[in-house]
Amino acid sequence: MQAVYGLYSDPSRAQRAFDSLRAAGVEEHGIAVVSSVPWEEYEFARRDRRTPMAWLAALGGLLGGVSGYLLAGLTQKAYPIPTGGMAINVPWTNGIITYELTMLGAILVTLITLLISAHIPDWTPRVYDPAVADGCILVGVVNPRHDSRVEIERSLREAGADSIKEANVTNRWRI
Amino acid sequence: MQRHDAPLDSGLSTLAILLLVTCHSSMVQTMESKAQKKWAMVVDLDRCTGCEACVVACHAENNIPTVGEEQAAMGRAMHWMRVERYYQGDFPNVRVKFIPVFCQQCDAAPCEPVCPTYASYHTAEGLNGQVYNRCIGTRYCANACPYNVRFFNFYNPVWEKPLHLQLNPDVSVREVGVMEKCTFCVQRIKAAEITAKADKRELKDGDVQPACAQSCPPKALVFGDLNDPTSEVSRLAGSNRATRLLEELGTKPKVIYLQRESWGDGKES
Amino acid sequence: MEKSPNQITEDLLRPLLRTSPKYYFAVALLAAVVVVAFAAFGYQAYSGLGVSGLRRPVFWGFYITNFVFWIGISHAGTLISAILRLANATWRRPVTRCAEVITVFALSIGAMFPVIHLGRPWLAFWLIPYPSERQIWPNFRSPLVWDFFAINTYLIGSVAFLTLPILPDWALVRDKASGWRKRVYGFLSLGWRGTPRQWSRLESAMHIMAIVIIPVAVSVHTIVSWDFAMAPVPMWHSTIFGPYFVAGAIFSGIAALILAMACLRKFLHLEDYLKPLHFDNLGKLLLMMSLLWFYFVFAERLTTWYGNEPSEMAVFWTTQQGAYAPLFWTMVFCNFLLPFPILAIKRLRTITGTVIASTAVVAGMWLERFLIIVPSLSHKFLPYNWGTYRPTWVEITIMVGTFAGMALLYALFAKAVPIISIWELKLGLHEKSEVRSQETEGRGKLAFGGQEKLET
Amino acid sequence: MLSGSQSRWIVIFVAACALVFLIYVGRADTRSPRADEDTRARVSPVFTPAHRSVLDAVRDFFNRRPVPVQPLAFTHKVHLANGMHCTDCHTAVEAAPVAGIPGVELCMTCHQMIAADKPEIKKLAAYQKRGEDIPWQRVYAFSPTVHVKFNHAPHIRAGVECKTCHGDMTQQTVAVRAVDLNMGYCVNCHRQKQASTDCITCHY
Repeated sequence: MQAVYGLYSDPSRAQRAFDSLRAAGVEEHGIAVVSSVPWEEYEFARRDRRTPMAWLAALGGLLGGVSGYLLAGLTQKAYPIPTGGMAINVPWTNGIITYELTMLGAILVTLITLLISAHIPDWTPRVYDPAVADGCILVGVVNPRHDSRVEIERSLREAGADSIKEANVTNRWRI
Repeated sequence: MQRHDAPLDSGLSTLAILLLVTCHSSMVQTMESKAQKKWAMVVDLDRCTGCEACVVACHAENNIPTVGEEQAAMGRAMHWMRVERYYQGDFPNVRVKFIPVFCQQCDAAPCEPVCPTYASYHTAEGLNGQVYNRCIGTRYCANACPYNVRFFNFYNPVWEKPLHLQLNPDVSVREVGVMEKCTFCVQRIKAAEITAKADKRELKDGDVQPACAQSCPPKALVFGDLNDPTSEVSRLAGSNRATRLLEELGTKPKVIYLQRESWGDGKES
Repeated sequence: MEKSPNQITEDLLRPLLRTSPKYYFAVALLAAVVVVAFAAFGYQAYSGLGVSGLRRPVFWGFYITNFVFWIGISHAGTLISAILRLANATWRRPVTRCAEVITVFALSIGAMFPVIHLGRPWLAFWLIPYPSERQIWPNFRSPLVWDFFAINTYLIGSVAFLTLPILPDWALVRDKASGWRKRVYGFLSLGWRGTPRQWSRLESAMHIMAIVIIPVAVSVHTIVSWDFAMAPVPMWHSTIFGPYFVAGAIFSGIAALILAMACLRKFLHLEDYLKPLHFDNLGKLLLMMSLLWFYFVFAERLTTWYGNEPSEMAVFWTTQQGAYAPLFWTMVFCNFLLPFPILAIKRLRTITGTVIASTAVVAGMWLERFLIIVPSLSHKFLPYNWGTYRPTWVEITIMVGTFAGMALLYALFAKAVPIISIWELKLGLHEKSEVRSQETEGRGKLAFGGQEKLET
Repeated sequence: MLSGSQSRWIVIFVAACALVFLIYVGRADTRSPRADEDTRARVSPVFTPAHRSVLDAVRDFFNRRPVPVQPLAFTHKVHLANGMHCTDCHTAVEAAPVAGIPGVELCMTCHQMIAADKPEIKKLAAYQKRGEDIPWQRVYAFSPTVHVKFNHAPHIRAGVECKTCHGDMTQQTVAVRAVDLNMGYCVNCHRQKQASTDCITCHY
């Protein structure tokens, strides 16, 4: 896998590079962006913002609640212990278990949604540069069409890149 | 920073929970008790002389260990049955009031719901069961019990040989870390039930006698079935002297105390 | 003086990459104490609970005191951090992580105590509902089972809440470190790169978790209070216990957080990050909680006194002027009389001032838990059975061991993870500089939080 | 710091130690419990329900029970094949909590004559001659920590066959623990037969 990218120490330059790449005809989702800080105010970082995570969390809560209810209610019914007329299956206390498992369900589903939708963990080769750790923003294109390569490099450079790099993303990713 | 709304719709979740609770109430299950028996004890305080024969009998019957002087002084002595002494009046006109206290076998026992493992639970016959093998030793039941009649094995009990030969084989020898308490001599109840069943007859009043009642010289302790209107216990429980210990807590104890007729009002007996 | 991002990185990664001999010595010392505490627990499990000072009628003593205390301390972190995160309080950034760590460790330590105090600790797993051949389930009516569920939920949530924002920092360490560290942190960071997608998902997840975890935290300490309130014991059986315990928990939690921050600031030389501002703000919070705590204690005592129920009055008087009175008034001094003036007077609300107040509060809150448990149990309904309680060396050793364990875990954590969230700090820095640059230049970027681009 | 291979070896070593420990704990104990009790009796002047050692406690926790070694190679198979009934020797089973293990005198009522020349019977006769009883080892005992009070008589009266809990004795020589009498086994049967499943029916 080939990648061409520029490193920008300034987010507005990164934004300019992002814009000129799009002007050069690169599809928005073909542009790779990597940063050490979530530059949420900039457009280049505002991709993929839509996520059903909150709805999934609510669903997870519902799921957790139902399983909590089943755990506390049905299991005691399935394993009845003779209690001499005392209630063994009590809505109020089962409500506490249901409540806790509702919350647990929401937490776990949020966690799982995050891991899956953000591709974590991910050990496959991806475009990256350790300079990101120094605060640089990486903007580039992975597997550019051969004929557009020159134009991409020009766009990146004109946006004010600190450096332009071409990388062969074949190494096993970071470990 | 993130500005989007949090669509974790609390209204929706509330609705769902409400729905669940509603469904639940349709399946709430109380095991209907078909108990033919309701074991109870009557303690006639007028008759009690405070001789503590019941305490000794209880120790012997139920394999209750003696913990030794040092531990007893710390407050770790185990007496399923104890005779509490309360003093009334000023010297020299002092009178001692004896109250034998043991597990009250409450119908609404505070010790039962707090046990996380069902080691303390309500039996079909209305006893407060204590299942030693299920006990993990949270001692929560002992805290919840208003009568302080639950005891904890702080150490493994020890019997100097050959005293171990007098251990009752019908009763467990409890080990370290478990709670124990008066069982109304459940081993005797079980034995009587099995015998009655073998003889193809019903249990009759007087078939079961716990060790304390059996050994009480003035017959201050009477044991029997409260559901049987002809039993001695039922008769005595109907007395106008009948009262229950800490009745105001709503524990519905099945031990009925017959108050002293002559005092409590300051009159000479 | 504003630090540059690279300066921040270097300052905050220093503890991870360089270790002084003093650190090893401290860790060895703390570990030794912890080992001794574990040995004491082993001794207790082998011999029986008789080696503790517990006796009839005081069946709960130091262990449950410590349980409630540590669960209370655990409310420092995740709860405060979640509230500050939701309120978008920007000063929170250097504080959140060291607060969340307190939650995770204090909760783990606190959760050990119900097991330590069991008569048969090896059977603690019977609280887990799993299908066994015995065909019997835990009793869901028992507050201890609620505890089991609540604490585990809170622990899982807190660990996630703590760990997720660490990933970008671990990725940073991966890029900055070399040798074995690079590999270890490379693994720990789970391949975090920092794509817009990852950042936005992380933000969403943290947002949701912050909302979810606050009611969980409240429920946890409410349920801990119900351990007491569900038992018909004088002065336990009270509706006020839920909010009372939650308020007390946050109170002691903030105090613990201030102490932890002061230690970090001193030992890791973070003077430029944990500033007097943070101590001042937390000091104000602590002041508010101190007043709230006093209100609850007052309300509890007042209603008891007016209720004039004999068994409750027995407990009441033993704490007001009986055997437990010295402890009670020490508690009032530590929790209110001392911290109130220190925290209320701006000139005294310095770092030293808040540390003194926090130390008093931590001690006072520990006493409060002791005073809730022991006087009530020793004065139950039948005066014939009144008793007393004195801890033994086993209980004291285990208690000291947990304090050492907390310090040890904290020290180890500060060695493995940047104790201040580097990326969040940098983010704060950029936001500040952007607000500035926006004012001067108004260049091509989105307005802060707006939807439109100013310039294309 | 440790290199990768070093740490790998440490992990393997720790895992191996754990494995050895588990095998040691889990391995069936073939010592005769009786002999142990004898030494214990000599050593300790007191009786206590405590486990003899931590290892014993761990074994009990994992439900590993000692395999009994009987003093005589008694064969149930032969006796039952010759038309005897369980109750001929386990005489108390219909009336008492314990079924009873026959004493040497009961055995010798028949074996005075029958098969008296077999080596095992000679051992039997030797026991009688010495006036000793045969130190039979229990096969189906419950661990004392489970606090089960089992009573044979009501079960026999309710028509439970011996083999339900003891397996097919016509195929066994020395009795072996053919059925794992765990709590689930008891509870299931009680449920089926509508017998009480109240905990206190058995645990007190």
